[in-house]
Amino acid sequence: MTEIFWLIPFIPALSTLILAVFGQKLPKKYVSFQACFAVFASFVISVISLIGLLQAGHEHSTIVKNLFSWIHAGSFKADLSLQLDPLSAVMALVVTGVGFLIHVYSVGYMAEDKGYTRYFTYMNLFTFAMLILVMASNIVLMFVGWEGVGLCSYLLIGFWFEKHSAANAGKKAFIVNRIGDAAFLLGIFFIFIHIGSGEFHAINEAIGGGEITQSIATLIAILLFVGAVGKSAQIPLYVWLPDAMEGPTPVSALIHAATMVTAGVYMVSRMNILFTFSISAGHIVAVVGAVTAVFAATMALTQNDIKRVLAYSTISQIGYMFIGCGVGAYAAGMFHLYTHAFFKSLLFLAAGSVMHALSGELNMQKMGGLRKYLPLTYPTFLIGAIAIAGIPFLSGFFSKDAILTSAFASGQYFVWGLGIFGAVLTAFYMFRLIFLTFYGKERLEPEAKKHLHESPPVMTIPLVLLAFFSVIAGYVGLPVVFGKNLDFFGRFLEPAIEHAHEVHLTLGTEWMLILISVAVAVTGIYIAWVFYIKNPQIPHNLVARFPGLYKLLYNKYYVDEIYNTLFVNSTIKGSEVVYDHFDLKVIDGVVNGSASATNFFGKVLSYIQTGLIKDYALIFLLGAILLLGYLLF
Amino acid sequence: MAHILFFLLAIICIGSVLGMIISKDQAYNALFLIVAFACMGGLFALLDAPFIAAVQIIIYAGAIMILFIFVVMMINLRTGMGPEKKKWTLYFVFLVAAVLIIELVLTLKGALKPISSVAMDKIGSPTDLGRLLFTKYLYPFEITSILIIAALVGAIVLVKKRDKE
Amino acid sequence: MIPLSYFLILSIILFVLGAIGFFIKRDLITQFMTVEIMLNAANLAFITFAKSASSLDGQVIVFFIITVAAAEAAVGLAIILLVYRQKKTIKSEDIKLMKG
Amino acid sequence: MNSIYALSPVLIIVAASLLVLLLEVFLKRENKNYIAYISLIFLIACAAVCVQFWNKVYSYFDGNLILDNLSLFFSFILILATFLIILISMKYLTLQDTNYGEYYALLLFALSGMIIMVSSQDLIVIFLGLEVLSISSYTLAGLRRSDEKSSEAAIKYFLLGSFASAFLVFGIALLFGATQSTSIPSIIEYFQSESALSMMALVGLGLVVVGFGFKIAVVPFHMWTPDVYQGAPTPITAFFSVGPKAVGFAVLLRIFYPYFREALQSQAIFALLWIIAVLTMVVGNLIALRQTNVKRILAYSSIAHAGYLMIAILAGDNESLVFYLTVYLFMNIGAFASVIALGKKDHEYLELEDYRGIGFKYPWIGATFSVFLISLAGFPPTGGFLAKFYVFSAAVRQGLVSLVIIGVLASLVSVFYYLRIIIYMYMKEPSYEVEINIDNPALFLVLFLCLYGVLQLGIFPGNILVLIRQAVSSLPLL
Amino acid sequence: MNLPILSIVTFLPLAGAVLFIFIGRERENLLRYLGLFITIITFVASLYLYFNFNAQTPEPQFVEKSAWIGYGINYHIGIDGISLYLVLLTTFLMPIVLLSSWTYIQSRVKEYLIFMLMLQTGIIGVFVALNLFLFYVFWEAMLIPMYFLIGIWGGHRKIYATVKFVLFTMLGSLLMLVAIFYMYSLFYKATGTYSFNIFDYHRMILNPNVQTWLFLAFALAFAIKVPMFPFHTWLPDAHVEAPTAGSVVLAAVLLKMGTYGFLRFALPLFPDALQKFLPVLAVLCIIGIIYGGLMALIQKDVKSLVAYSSVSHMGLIMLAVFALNIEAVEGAIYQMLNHGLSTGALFLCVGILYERSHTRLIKDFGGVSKQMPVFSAFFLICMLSSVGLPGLNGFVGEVLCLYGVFKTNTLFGILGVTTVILAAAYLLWMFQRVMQGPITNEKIFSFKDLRVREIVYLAPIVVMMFWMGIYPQTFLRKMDVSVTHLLNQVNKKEAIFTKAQKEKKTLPPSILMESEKHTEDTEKEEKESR
Repeated sequence: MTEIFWLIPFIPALSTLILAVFGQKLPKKYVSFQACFAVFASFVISVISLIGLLQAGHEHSTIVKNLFSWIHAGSFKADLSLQLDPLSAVMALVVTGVGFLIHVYSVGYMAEDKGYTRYFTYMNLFTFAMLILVMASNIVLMFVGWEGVGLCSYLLIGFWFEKHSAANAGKKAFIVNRIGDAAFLLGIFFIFIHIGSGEFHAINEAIGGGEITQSIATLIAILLFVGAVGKSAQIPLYVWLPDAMEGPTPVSALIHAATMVTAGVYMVSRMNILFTFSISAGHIVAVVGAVTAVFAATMALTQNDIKRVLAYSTISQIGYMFIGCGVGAYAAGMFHLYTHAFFKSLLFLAAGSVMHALSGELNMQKMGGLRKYLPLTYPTFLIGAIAIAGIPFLSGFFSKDAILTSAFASGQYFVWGLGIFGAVLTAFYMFRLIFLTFYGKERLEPEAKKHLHESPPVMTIPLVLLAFFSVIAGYVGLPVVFGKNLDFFGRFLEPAIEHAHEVHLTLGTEWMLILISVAVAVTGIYIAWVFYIKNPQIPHNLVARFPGLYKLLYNKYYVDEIYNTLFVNSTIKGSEVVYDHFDLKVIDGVVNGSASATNFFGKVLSYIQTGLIKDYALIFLLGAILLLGYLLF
Repeated sequence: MAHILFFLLAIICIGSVLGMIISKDQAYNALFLIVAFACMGGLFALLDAPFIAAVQIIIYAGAIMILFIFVVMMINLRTGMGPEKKKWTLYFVFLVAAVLIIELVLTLKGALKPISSVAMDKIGSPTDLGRLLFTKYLYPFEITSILIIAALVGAIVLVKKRDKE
Repeated sequence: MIPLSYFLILSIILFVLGAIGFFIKRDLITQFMTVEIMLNAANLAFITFAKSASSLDGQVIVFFIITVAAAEAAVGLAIILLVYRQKKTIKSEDIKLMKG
Repeated sequence: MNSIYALSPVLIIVAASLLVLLLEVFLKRENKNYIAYISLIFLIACAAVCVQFWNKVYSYFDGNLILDNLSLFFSFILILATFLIILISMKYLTLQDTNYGEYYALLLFALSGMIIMVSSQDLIVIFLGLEVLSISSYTLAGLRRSDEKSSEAAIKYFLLGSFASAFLVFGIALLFGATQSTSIPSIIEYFQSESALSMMALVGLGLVVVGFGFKIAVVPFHMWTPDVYQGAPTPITAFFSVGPKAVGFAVLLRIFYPYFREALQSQAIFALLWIIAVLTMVVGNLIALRQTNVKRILAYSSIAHAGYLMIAILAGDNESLVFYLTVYLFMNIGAFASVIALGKKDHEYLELEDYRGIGFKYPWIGATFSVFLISLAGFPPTGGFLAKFYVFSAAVRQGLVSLVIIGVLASLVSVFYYLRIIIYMYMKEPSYEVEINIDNPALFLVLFLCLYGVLQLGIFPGNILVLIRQAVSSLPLL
Repeated sequence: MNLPILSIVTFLPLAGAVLFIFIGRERENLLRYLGLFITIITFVASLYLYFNFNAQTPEPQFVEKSAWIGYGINYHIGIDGISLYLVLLTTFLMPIVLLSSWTYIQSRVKEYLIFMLMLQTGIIGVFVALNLFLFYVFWEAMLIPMYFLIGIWGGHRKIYATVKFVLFTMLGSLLMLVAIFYMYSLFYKATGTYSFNIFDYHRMILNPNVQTWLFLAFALAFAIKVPMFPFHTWLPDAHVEAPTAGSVVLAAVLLKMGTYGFLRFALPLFPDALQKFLPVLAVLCIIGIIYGGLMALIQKDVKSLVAYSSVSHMGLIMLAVFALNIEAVEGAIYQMLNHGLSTGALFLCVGILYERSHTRLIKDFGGVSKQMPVFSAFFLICMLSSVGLPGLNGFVGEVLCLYGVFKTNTLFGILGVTTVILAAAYLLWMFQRVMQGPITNEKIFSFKDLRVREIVYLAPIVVMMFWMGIYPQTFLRKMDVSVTHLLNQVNKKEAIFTKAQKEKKTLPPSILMESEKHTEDTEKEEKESR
């Protein structure tokens, strides 16, 4: 039954093809139906194959389906072959599941848009690419999906391309990603040269067999990680993600929260053997993740644009995932990825529903007191917030706790500390968001208030479902404190992820860590409550007190500006200078110069041709004289 | 004796050529030229080529120069034209002349057998020449006829008035 | 007896005089005359060589050359006349319609 | 076989010209064209006779007249050239009001002179032939008496020509002095036998080169060329650009071929010709860049081509030389024919400006002209390319690589001005109306023939090459 | 096989051109349809080549040989795995090109078509010629029609552009001609027989000192054609001024003649010199890649942007060629085809825009997608294929090239990878400024979306892009043997020469491999020369 798993990516692909070719002719209703159905179908198949895997058990938990040989040139071999193992199964499940819900949500959200068909075409295409990414059995094919999702995010961010900002954001996303991809490509080359194959199992065996040296492994790992950094918006390549919010909200939910941006995490876990093998690489990953987690969180503190806050929170959450991977707890990282997919997409969709209600308003300062108007959106949003804040018994709590615990266990206390600090900030800005949006007095634009309404069920139902998952999703991976081997998730992944170093902490320490994280979460929420409910002028005072810091945070540390001046503008200016003064003046100058020089000589010579007989005779005579002279001497 | 004659002729010849170059008036030029040719004839005679000498006198000094005179008269420019006035040209010309002469003279080194060894039997008598002309040089001789016709036709075509009907 | 080289040197001098005369004279007729001088110089050379080789060939050749000179004279003067009819001048400086 | 029969080619031509002169007197103006037809017939007859002699080597008047394949081939080329020239002249004469029967007569005289030159081994005979040619040429150049340029061309050509022939004669004199003879074989013999070359012989040879250098218009003895070409009646220009050049090279070939076959490349004379070749190619092409008058452009181009031909002389490869001359005949006459085609009553279009948009107004003329120009520039698949190809490859085989490099660079320069004409014809919009007299069947016949020749020689030169191989094989292989 | 299929493919267009001469210029549509018909027939005929191509042997196939002029000049054509695809590319693009200029060329249709067809024959001839003379003939003859195409139907500075194009190209090819002569004479000295046959020359191993100069001459000619970095300035001019069809052919096929030349001649004939100059050339390629990309970034004219992108892409291809390993060379050949398709397609798209707006300046556009959704889809795909997005053809070639380069020289590989970023940068930025954003220029509101004809000629290209991206084995399979053979040749000859070097101090200008006997046509030559 699991053999048909290879259909998973191709159903959306087929749907994409149909939509792309005939889309303009087809009726809206059918389009939406087909698009959603395609994703749903692959969801069903992924469920089936997941079950299949569960039954199969550990020994044969990896099924590879080689469809056809793709590139064969010399030693460079890459096939179009898919593989199903716990890791990819989980990812496929997330992608199709969350993807399906978001598709459904979009039916309502995009109902009025005239790019309706185009939208669903892109969405299906994305699903396809993402599934290829997660199910590829070799790294080249994975790169295909990797770039494919990049393309889709480019297309979907720039979906409303009439807006300069949107077009810009799309381009920025793609190019920044490309930087990562280039590194990824180099990594692939190194793998091919030193291992000779791109198949994951081959790579793993090679590393297991110690075919490559520590340093090479580190080099490869770092190159791949740079790719991941680009895709998963970590420092220093995170800049594209906030701008990516220019796209439709469901897109942000699916691509820029749930699935694509986490591809990096998936890739690292997929290559976990490599990353574990090279010690330093793991550290780098962890540190980058931790720093990003805090850094992004700080930027989220002061933003007023709902989606941007969520974007920064995404960045920081992915940072957590990388902490997990970095400290060798890939399962934890994947676990957080999995939970995060639910609650973050929930948050985005809810935010989208808020926007929908406020006819496109994004600025929190222009909201407030919405909870009575949005009876369904509010609670779901709240659930999402609680989940991400890490309040116990919701999914976010378990996953984040797992990560921090293993971080602590691995002895990287610095990383752990950062993680904790990040947790405070997370809780704070999430609830700042909640309070500013749903509490306090209304600061609505009058005509926005006029047609203020709860979203249609087609949008709210997905919200509810996601909210439900955000609550329960965590229970597949309970920490040891609740009893031995309740961590179904981790054990399920084991065949794909070899346990780097088993976490051995006393229960006491475990409890202590849990309490700490709970405490910080609560603290964060409390501070937010104080700031924005109890006496709302504190923020203003603070701003008045530390204007510099505020500006710095509000302008996101001016990173965009720095990048622009440092890389973009300097390149363009420089190229212009080179073009004007070197290409045109020097190179082309030489070319034209030689031509005009020839011409000039012609001119000079033509002066000799005076038209006077005597001169002609003279030349003749001189010619003769020289000739004779030459002969004589 | 012969030496004196030679140098006399040579000097007159060169002198008249120089005169021709210097003088303004074409008529004088023509006369100078006649003198030069005459001397040339004399030199030919010195070289045991009496017949050629005669031909030289008759054809050149006689026929060709008459042509020249005719044309000069026909054109009959009041203002003659001297040689170039510009200083540098003259210096330059002398330089050129000197160089050319030196070059050519240098070529003569050892080109000629000493005269003594030359047997003085052959005199360019009309009969001998005639025989040569009609035996060895028959073909060129024929060609000259073509040459002359061509010249004739050419001259006529060029100068005859256009027939306007 | 006179060394033949004298004659040759004379012919050379005449030849060169003719050549430079062609250059420094400024009217067509005289320029043409100088050419005749050059031809004659050549004749002299021929005859001298004939003498040295004690063969008559040289003299015959001279005969031909004189013919050529005559022919050239005929055509040449005709052309000069033609030019004069059109331009009313025989200054060779004035003959420069075409140049460059 | 008696010598009269051997003389027949020349005799036929001369007879033709005399007949033409008579007819000129009796025929009325309107049917002067018959003169042309008659001369054409005679030409064909002459060609037929030449064919008779093929592959049999005759020598008369102890070598003054030889009828070997080379001379026959050249005579054939020259007859063909004259044939084409007469065809392109017919209409031209009436249009440009130059209609003399003497025109044809003189043309034929010139031809006879050339035939004499190519079919002789004696410098004196060659000189006389040259004079026949020159005297007729001087006259022909001046035949457009309505046009000052024409007479100017005549006088320039005449004065400088006679100046040059004076040098030639003096050179012959020196050679004669050194070798006691004027026949090329004995001179060559002298050069090969004499251990210590006498300066006089060498200088004599140099002066002979000067004299012929004038005829074939190599730098620095080329100065007359552009003016004369521009001033002379266009068909005559075409004639000058082909006939005398071919003859001059034929003679140089006879003089130098054995000379260089002896690998006397150390000889000063060789270096001399080397320099001359380079100068000719460079100067010719460079000055041509500046010209705006098509006839002048073609004049300079002909100088440049003389340079390429010098390369062939230096390489001592007659086959390529002769082949080049053959191709050159077709493409150059073709080019001039195209120029003539662009003329109307009493006016010729000779300035580049006149050529704007011609290519589309008169597609056939434009196309053929372009083909000839492309061939002159040396693009495949035209004869021009193959000709250059042979010459250059022969030169490289003789180790003249540097010379060839200069050559190709020079021809690169030449491409510019050839294509410039095409630019005017096709890529510029006409600024004013250009009306031409289109009804000129003879001319179009010539255009077609030359086009055919250029392409045939460019694509399937096989048969011609065989003939040429036979022609040069008749030379003494020393 | 009895039917001279290769000659048919080569000369059918020329025959068409000749036929056209006799058709009245006013019957434009007849001419157009006829031209299209001829090119399509040619394409079909060339398909026959593909299907009957035997991938097992490196020997040239469909060989036709017949004595022509003599002196080693024979009519000798054939194709191997390297030239096969270039021929196919040419025949495939020609009908498309004609369709693209269906309405664009309104004046002088007859001449236009004649020149196009002549051009096609010239190009195909270059790829199929196995006789150096024949090769050179086509190589040069091809210039003439191109000269007219740019010069007559070009833009404002057409004359400057076309003259520059011709002279620049000729400079190189003339020096190459001298080199050819030199080899010709060397072969003659070595064997006493004339031959221009490439395989005869392959048997001839040249003294490194001789090789140096010959190689430089050849390399210059090809480098100008490619064009490699310092010789590239003719390209933007030619592209900008040429009519759309001209640019397409120029970019898609003409440039390939340079790379093909390197593969066919420079590599196997002068391996030692190649080794000597490899670093320099590679550096030039790297410069070309980065420099071209940067220049493309800031072009104001879409066409010159694409032109500079070609400089960058061709730089990568050349770099791969010089990597001299199978991945790289196959990648290079594959990338030639990709570049042909994608750049050609880009030029077609620019042409479509130009037909509507009569401008090519980026600043005059903006928001075109809104008016022309279908077009924007096509444009997007073409652009992405040029960017090298996986799933499209560009990726396969690019990744192979880069991998191959990387394999030989890590540093160059790393530098080469920058193309991945740069290409994305300049193309996406261009796309954004032209197709996206608000509509600023009201002229754009009048734009109509693609006509059927335009879709018809864009569609096959896009299909090919996907095909070559998704199932490249179709094409790679038939290259393997030939490429391997080529590389063996390069290495083998080096080996032999080094052996000869060991044996004796002073080396003759050329050694002949005794192992193989004369090919029959040189024997024929011997008979002739006697």
